[in-house]
Amino acid sequence: MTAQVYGTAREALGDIADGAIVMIGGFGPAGQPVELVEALLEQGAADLVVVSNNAGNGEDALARLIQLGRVRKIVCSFPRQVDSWHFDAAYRAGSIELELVPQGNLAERIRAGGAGIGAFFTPTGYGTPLAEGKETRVLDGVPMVLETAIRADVALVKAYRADGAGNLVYRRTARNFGPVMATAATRTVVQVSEVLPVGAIDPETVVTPGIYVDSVVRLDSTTTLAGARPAAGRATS
Amino acid sequence: MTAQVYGTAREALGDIADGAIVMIGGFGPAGQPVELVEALLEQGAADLVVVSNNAGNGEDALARLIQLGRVRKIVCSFPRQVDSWHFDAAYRAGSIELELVPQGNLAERIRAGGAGIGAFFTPTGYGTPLAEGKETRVLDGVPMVLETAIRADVALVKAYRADGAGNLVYRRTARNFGPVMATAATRTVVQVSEVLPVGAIDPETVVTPGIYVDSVVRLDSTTTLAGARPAAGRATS
Amino acid sequence: MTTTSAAQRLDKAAMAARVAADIAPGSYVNLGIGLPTLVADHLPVGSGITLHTENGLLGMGPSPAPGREDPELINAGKIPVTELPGASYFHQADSFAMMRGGHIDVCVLGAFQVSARGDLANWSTGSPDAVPAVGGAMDLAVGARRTVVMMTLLAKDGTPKLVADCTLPLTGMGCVSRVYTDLAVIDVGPGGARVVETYGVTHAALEDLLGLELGLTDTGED
Amino acid sequence: MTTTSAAQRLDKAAMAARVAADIAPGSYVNLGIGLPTLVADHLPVGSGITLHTENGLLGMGPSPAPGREDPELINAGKIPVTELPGASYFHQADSFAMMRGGHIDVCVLGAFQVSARGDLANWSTGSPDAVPAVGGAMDLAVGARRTVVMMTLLAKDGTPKLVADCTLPLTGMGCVSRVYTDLAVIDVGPGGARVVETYGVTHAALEDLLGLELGLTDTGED
Repeated sequence: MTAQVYGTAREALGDIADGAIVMIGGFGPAGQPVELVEALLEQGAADLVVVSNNAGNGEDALARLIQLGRVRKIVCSFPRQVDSWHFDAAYRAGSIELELVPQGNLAERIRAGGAGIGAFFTPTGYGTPLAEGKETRVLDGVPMVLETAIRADVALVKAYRADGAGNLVYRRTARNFGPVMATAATRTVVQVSEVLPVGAIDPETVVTPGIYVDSVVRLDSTTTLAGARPAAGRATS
Repeated sequence: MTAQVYGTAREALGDIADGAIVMIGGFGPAGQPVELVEALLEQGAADLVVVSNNAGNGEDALARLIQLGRVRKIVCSFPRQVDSWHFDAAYRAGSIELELVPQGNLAERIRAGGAGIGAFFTPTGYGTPLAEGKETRVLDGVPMVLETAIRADVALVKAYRADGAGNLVYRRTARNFGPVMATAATRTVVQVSEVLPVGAIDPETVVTPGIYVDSVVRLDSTTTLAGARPAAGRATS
Repeated sequence: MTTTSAAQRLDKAAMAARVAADIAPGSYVNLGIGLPTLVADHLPVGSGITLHTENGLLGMGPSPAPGREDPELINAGKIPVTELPGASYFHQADSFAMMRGGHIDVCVLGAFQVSARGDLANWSTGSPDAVPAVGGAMDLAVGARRTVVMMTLLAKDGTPKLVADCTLPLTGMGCVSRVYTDLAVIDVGPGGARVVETYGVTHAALEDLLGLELGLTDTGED
Repeated sequence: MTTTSAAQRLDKAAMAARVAADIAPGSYVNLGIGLPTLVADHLPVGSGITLHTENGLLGMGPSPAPGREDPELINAGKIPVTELPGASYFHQADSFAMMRGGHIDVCVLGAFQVSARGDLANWSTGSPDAVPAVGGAMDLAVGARRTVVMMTLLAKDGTPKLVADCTLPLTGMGCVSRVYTDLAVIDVGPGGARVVETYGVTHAALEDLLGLELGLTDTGED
């Protein structure tokens, strides 16, 4: 159904049930939907399964969710960072389950979830501890591992601009996990720095078509650097 | 290696060996690399395996390749058209092998070929004659069929604009199979209506990164309608 | 548990309007080649319904004015169309991911046969000397959240197209949930065929015509 | 069938220059986090070498001038970078498809251990109380057309990092083809370890140091 534009991150987030699977975009600081995760912290859902490349930094909202014991499991490629002390503590205490996934397999499993592909054979991880117990097969001479699709109840994504139809463009390397996560969740909530009228994004340059977007919120804090080049719409010649 | 720009379709095509697997972009008239297929007709390679959504129209170059018996096998979703008489005749005579593939499976198998995915489980085709003899599995409650990746020796693609780094943008529904085929071939040859300087295509709007492109030729005949909206670069606000 | 019954068999336009009436505002919809394309003319203005065409466009508009056709802007039937504000273009793998991943709310397809269980046959006449072609039929059949069929209830030779078991090669198994025809709207699925509405025929006459026992649907609405 | 031998052990910059010298003009290259990032400084101007960073950019440029950092333009090590003319951005699934599909010509990685067969261990120290993290390491190891390693030949505690069999958890099996170190360049693979060049050590001393029998490579070039 058509995307709705909301006035606050909390309203855009809506209700998240206890036990929900929540995808959170971002790679390092780029593309983190900071305010949406803060809204989730405020909203109160617990027993969550989080799918995210990282596992929180310092005292940010994801780190706090973990500290508060509201994340039962995290599906993640790089949880360990210099300032991931809340995750580290929970992991060492055995109070959080970690499914460690190579970054490309994580992205491809999410894409599969959004694309209706149930599972796929990939060479990544073959012969390593992260493929232990998984089905393997040699295809065209290459040994591969079977990896299954990941879907979520909600995806939290940061994009650069939306139009009124929910079409999204991203900015530079902040694009990262947003476009695949947006496809793989029952409900996709997006924070942007600008909402344009329907038709204001060139149809050739749309990265995430509006069909994947349910809720949009414009946040000043999402605004990128002053003077930064726009993500789409620059003359090409 | 970096893309090369050539002066003629024949030069861009280069050598194609007998027995080569050749992907040809296009869906109906949109996105057909007409002059590149004509160059293939002229070049002379035989015993070809062609991967293409359609199987030639009227007396076009693909139809002629089939008529001349130079296509051993075609991997195709919709070979039968009102004017596909050369394919029809070859098929009825048993002189061409047809692997009929649902269109979405064809696209996904080509994507898998380009993405290093060996095979994947898809619901499309399950329980139908086109899945006969294929491995099946129920995943998350959905019965699925295992489909394998398709790769090619050469992909022939029509795009709209290239820059000197081989980055491509397409135009409207002519985009269709080009972007996935470009990723799945050892050598990708592209005809465009315009070659721009390196950097003239906004990095946010590139559809096919130059890494996938080997040879480019600019052809006047590829030019789209006068006055048509450019594929990228229109101001978004 | 009652069915409405119009006095008259529906013509194509009335069938298309009946299909359109079941599509919720704001839906993303794919209309198959042939009869289903007529549904576009009956979608209410301002309903916010967005059309997908699997060759790579979301936000498809009607045919262009004569002389304004663009050979690079066509639908899955290779007919020139237009783009509406808010449209987006994507490649074939992304387009079929959109379909297969369950993102299209409703897909309306034509059919040669539909079974009471919801099996669909719409890609092959089964004729041994026919040149086969499938296109996107199998992807469309299983991909949408809800797949419905729009067809005449009887073939030109008078044989029923709603059947106990499809005799033609299948497009998809158990994928159809509702069939819109000139004589009736009928739900199909694991519970068998159940009549929603009839047009110019009684429930009993419909059963005779099809040689099928038909239930009544619980509700005529989604 | 001869190896060159410099008088001196190479420093980091010389190692990076040596790696760079083997990268053909026009190549697409991914440089791993840590030591391999130094290679960028030694790629000749005008060589047409394009850098890929797996977080979604092809055509990565050097670090920006102070004050010009953009938190949304970073490399896989989360360090601010720049974009060069001809760059393109893409999402994670497309970026790893580019890597996994064999489109990157050369990937240069750091390592804890490399085996003579070309197995790689570079993501886990195997310490039971360590918090694990893998990132893109496993994808990079197996995806590129040619994966090479840049590392010191000995660990800080003096133990060799080129080994008969990796004892640390693997990143990929048989994926490395050449190892660039401070003391030698060594080819690895199904044929075992073969010396290409040594720096300040003799072939025999190298064998002693590693406790491995080392062959000579057929050719020192790609």
